[in-house]
Amino acid sequence: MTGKLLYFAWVREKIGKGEELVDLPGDVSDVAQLISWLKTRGPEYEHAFERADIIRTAIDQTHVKPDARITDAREIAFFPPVTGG
Amino acid sequence: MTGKLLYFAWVREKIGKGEELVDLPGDVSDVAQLISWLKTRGPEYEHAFERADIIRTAIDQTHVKPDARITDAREIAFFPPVTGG
Amino acid sequence: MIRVQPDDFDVSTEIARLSDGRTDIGAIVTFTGTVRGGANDSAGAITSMTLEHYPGMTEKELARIETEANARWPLQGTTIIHRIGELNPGDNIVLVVTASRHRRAAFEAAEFLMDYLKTRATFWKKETAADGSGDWVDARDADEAVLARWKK
Amino acid sequence: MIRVQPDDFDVSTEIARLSDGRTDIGAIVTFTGTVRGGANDSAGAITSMTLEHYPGMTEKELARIETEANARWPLQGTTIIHRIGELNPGDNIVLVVTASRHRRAAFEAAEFLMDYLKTRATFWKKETAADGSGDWVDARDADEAVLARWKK
Repeated sequence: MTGKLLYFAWVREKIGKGEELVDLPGDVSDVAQLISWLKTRGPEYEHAFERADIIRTAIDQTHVKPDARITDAREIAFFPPVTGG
Repeated sequence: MTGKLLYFAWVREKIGKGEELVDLPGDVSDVAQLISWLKTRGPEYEHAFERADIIRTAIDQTHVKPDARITDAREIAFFPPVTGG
Repeated sequence: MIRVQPDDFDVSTEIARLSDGRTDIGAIVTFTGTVRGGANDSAGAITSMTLEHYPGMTEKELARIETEANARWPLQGTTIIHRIGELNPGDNIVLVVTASRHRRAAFEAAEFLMDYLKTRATFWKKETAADGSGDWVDARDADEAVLARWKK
Repeated sequence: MIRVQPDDFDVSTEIARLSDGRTDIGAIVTFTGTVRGGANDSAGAITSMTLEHYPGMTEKELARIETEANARWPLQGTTIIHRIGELNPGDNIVLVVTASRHRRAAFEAAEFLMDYLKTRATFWKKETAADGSGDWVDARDADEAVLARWKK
């Protein structure tokens, strides 16, 4: 499966890009597994997801929890807790 | 003692004036007594103070209770519950 | 700042008066009260409203309420403007503006000012109905009841 | 109405957009959030702030929050405007406007919109200090905690 990933704020800065298309291994089926797999892709990912517990995830522009399934996702976004307003 | 009395809203309309100077009898020393005495001054006063329990009083531009002493008052105002805002 | 006036007010102008050139404000809340066409829930359509007040006492009472709000919350500024005289449906009646570093203080102070203004400030509304009859608006017990919230 | 834009807004203009020509509104509350010179309480003076967001999701999330407010309170209208891009101390960041027949609904809905916007809308602030260093603003746990108030 090919997935579209988006990164915002310091997650984006640490990874060094805002968006990418990746080929996901077949055994990656939820958000937590996706983060674990991303951390194996290089030191910039390891650094960005070091504090994985505070990183928020959205699937198809809706907030989700770490156990959310990603199988049918069109776009998956990772970002720090929001600070607008 | 001469007292300056002010009336507002429907109290004013029922009495037919907004302001008057009155000579107060010596035994009238608090707000409740003043209202009782005013009611003896004519049908318009009786009418205005018919619902004396809901009429509010201010002495020298400060809200007071019916047992407030009027002895040192410069001006005493009677009015319905306020409805601003 | 307290103003009692027949003239209308402009919300942006009053916000600017409190905040222009300052960088220590983070939150500004405004409350605007307007004349509804059927102002009392029970009454029919009204054509106009007349606001009477107690000159002198009104300003003192509003100043007391403003002082109390500033004692309760850390505020960078407050404004209360109340109109008097004849108003029509849709017209502005009252404006409260509060400025603070944080939103909670600005919101709470604005509600506090309105709650106390409604029950303490010496204004009275008379409505004129379509048939020309005039009626003094009755005070709402609910307005008195909400003050319990601030008694702490 | 939802808007995400780099441009500034004018509070009076946005109030007029909701209320002009209407006589069924009795209460209008506005909340304006502005950039403070020392935006984080712990940090020193800042010279500018950059607001990043998630285009598409931000608008959807704000629309969800607005729909929820309209389901909870009888509102005549709501507006949410949030700026993006580079802002300076004193600049406006966010505007919420709520219009209702009664003041309590307008106040509560405005606070609700701000509380949810602060914790759900996909905006991130980066502050630039006087020495040129940039820091992403940390989320405040207090913002998450206030949501408990609306869970009923």
